[in-house]
Amino acid sequence: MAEIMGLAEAVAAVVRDGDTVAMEGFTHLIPHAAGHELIRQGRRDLTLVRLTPDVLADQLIGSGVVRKLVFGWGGNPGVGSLHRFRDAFQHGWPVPLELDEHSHAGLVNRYVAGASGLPFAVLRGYAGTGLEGRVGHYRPITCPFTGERLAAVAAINPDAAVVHAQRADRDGNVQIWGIVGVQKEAVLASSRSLVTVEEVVDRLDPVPGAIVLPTWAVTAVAVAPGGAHPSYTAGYSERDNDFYVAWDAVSRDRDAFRAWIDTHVLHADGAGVPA
Amino acid sequence: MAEIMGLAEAVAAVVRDGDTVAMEGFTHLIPHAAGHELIRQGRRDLTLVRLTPDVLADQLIGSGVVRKLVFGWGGNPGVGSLHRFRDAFQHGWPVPLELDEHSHAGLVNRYVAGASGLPFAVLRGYAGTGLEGRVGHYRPITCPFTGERLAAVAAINPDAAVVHAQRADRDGNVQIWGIVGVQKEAVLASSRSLVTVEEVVDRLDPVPGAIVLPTWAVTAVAVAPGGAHPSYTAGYSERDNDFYVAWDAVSRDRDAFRAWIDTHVLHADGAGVPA
Amino acid sequence: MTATYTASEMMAVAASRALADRQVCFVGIGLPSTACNLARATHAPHLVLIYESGCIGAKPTRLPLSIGDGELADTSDTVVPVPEIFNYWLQAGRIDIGFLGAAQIDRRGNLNSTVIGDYDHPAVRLPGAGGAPEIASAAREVYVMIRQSPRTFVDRLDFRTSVGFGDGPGDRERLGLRGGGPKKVITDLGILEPDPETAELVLTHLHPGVEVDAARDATGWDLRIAPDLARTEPPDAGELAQLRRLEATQPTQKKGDA
Amino acid sequence: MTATYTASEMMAVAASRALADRQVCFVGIGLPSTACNLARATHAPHLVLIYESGCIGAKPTRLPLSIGDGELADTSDTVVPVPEIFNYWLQAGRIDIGFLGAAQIDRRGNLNSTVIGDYDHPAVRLPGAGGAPEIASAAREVYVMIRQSPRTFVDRLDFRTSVGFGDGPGDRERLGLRGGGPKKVITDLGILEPDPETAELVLTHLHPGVEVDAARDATGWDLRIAPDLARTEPPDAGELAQLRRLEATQPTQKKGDA
Repeated sequence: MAEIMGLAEAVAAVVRDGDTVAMEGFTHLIPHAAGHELIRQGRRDLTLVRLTPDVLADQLIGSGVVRKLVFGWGGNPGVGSLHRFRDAFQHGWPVPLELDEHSHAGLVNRYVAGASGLPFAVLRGYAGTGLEGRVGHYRPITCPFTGERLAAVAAINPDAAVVHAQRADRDGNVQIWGIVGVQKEAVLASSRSLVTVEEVVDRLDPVPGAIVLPTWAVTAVAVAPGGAHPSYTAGYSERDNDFYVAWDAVSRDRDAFRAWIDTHVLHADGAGVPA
Repeated sequence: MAEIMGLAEAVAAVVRDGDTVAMEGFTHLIPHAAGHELIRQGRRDLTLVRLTPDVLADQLIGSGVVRKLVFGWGGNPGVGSLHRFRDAFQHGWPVPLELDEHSHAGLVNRYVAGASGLPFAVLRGYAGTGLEGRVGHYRPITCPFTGERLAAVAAINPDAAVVHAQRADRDGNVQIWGIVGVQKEAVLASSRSLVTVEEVVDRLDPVPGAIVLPTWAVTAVAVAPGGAHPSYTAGYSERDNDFYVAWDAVSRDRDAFRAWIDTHVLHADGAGVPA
Repeated sequence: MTATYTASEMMAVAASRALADRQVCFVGIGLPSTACNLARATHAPHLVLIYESGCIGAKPTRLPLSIGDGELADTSDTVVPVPEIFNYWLQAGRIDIGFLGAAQIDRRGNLNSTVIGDYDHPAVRLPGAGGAPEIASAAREVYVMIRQSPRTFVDRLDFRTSVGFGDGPGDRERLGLRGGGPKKVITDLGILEPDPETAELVLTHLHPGVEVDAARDATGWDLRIAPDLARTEPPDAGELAQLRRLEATQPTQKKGDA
Repeated sequence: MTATYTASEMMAVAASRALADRQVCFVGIGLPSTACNLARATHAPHLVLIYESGCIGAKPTRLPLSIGDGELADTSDTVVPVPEIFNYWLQAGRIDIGFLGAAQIDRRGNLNSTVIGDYDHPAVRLPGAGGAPEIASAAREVYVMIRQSPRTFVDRLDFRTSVGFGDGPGDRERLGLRGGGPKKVITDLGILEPDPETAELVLTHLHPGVEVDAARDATGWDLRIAPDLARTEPPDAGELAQLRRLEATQPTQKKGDA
């Protein structure tokens, strides 16, 4: 049964140094508050699994939290590239960054296999591309019925999944709606999970398009209002587009980046309010 | 784009003699009205694919519509066995019935593979059971990463899928809610599809738990109020439990069965009203 | 003074007692639903009921007539598509207790729900596998609820629909079955549990009023009896009252349906 | 009198015209979204927009800044999980037109969005594959929107992220790629289409004001020119008005973002 606890305690309970941590949210519900807590706690050596590394990933990488990135597409959409990501990968600052890249279809199906208790998934992909032969998570497989050659991708079972959702009830059942992404699969594929929520309510009233993660399938729940900012939470907040645009300049320079993290993360409380 | 048409026309357009037809609905939304139209039109030689053959399957089999049944579990839950199913299989009445049986997990994953454009799906199953070695849709497969032995099931791609849903809008977009079963997969795996609906509305207002099949993924829509009876349609009707109990006696005897079909199907209109 | 109760009621009560609060149960209709809802109404109010129709966390007030009853869906924490219930929730090992019934069971807890007689020309064609093989394969523990008679407790199954312990110790591992297999077989005569070393069902409890010979006579193999064979406690007044309240909610359900 | 318009606007208009009503399009942000929404606002009101965030049938009133914009979800016929959008909707061949961009393209329409330079020690690390390889593989037709220069139109890709026609005729079939591959490459200079026999991109249209030599100079291989090379019609007043109305809805979007 999911335990409702404070953000700092929840992060400490669910994520350990060296863990493989899935932090998902496809433009929507990106778990920034939890990510900032990882930075505040000085976590290290994480393998970050994220379909679409973005500003959050950039902040984690630039803060030295991440030693390996498992991903599909990395950038600041509509703005440009991720400067901290590039700096870590190309110059090893602040710590070297290893990459394990995928197509989105490949990585989502790794999550599906992981959530399904299977060691691999099958898809049409990888053939003829440069990732073929380069990545360990892909191998060819032959259909036992048709002889057709397809792609097998190894299941991914992270140690921890960290996601943001709209709300939970007092028993810890979690409700997510809007663009639900791959969060259900990430949580179900992982050994432990932390869900930050905008609020805890008495009852989860049904919402069109909502998915529910039963409390017994989640490890910890922590209240983090605005916990997706600058991403958004349908029904609660809007995407802070200006933030994403401004991030380009903030993150371009190591010192500017460190100053931003210092003000907005290290010396901020769990609500992201700078000291 | 789905065409909205009368039930008779829609059935004639979507289902042809000799077709493999998926008729799905897991206790809920079972497409009885469409099935009765198949009987009225004297369709023949169908391979009926249905996870849970039930009273509807019994009626189709007993009317000589079905020559082969692809299924997982066949019975009248809580009441007893299906007499027409047994009569056809064991005595060839009214026409011989071939069986291709599955576990539910096997058949649902065949639908998933079919809907996903893959020739097979992988699951944990079949090993050590009597179906191993007996059925053509299963073959063992080895995980290319772990060497683990798993089950592969061949994709199923029916010629037609026939399902019942709550409603469609005037463009033919279909909305289904409640126990959604495997209907989305069945429709997407099939070359053609017919969705019977309780009503056509101007707009599909969002409903918690609802799935939507876009009009361009459906072939035909036909209005059939009460089209699931004696099964039910969440939001529109209740399961007619008495009918299921009474079916045992009706179907036990060939003459009683034929008389029932004559009165309630052959001489009934599309609304199931006996002449 | 002992209350009178039926064999089915004893089975439901015995199964209910075997459930612990907060366990996650994969349930079919009939006695398993009765047992689980009795447990929910008594000592296990947070028992999680999952039905293969896609209902997760169902909390029915009436015993369901079918696994797709509207009330199951209406009271569930969530309803998911059927592929998801099998792939994410059962196969991935999230089920603590899986309930199964069958037409035949053998000494290793393997089950037949497919045919009596020859497969191609059976004496009786049974419903088939349904969800059973994967429940038998994946659930952490399987509880089988089945009447005990020479017709059901057979030396050799006519068809193996679902694997209990297969051909013996180590067979589940060899076949890659990740769940623990049948841990309790609850009958109208008593309770059997597997011997961990031989993977053979052993009679561990006799229900009140049932003697060992009756159990032996009802078994098509040389039934092993536990040295510390115990007596099932009869249903107490509270259990019976809750059970009968539940049964009254579904008058059309055949009593003793397993 | 000809209106003035930017090269990006010409690209958006050319792509919009290439779309037929009711086609199902898999769209990313930037020029593809602009083109699709322009088509929706002009000749293709029933165009179906699918975004890999899970939005099916999005009908935004503002150009989206991201593929997961709230308005995309709010206006969609339905929003599905990301595994489903890839497995049921893209992989199964339900997409008519898939839009792609890239950092590099070669004469066979293969694309690079992974690295400039060596893979392990690149000069520039690009975003990576994202949805592109499977869009390239599965869409019935792929439209590529990309600026044309010797930097982008290269003789040999530094990395092959997505397959166009691979190494030549028959290669898609050999690799098991079921979609038709790149059928139009829309650049700021003109339009290229594949020669069905050689699977090589051929310049079929030049935009107004662009001459053949400019296109040749902007291409890192010996660019083939169609014998019946045509001139793209410039944007008409109606197209431009709609396009600018759309662009005004999203002032923060970099103009000409591809």
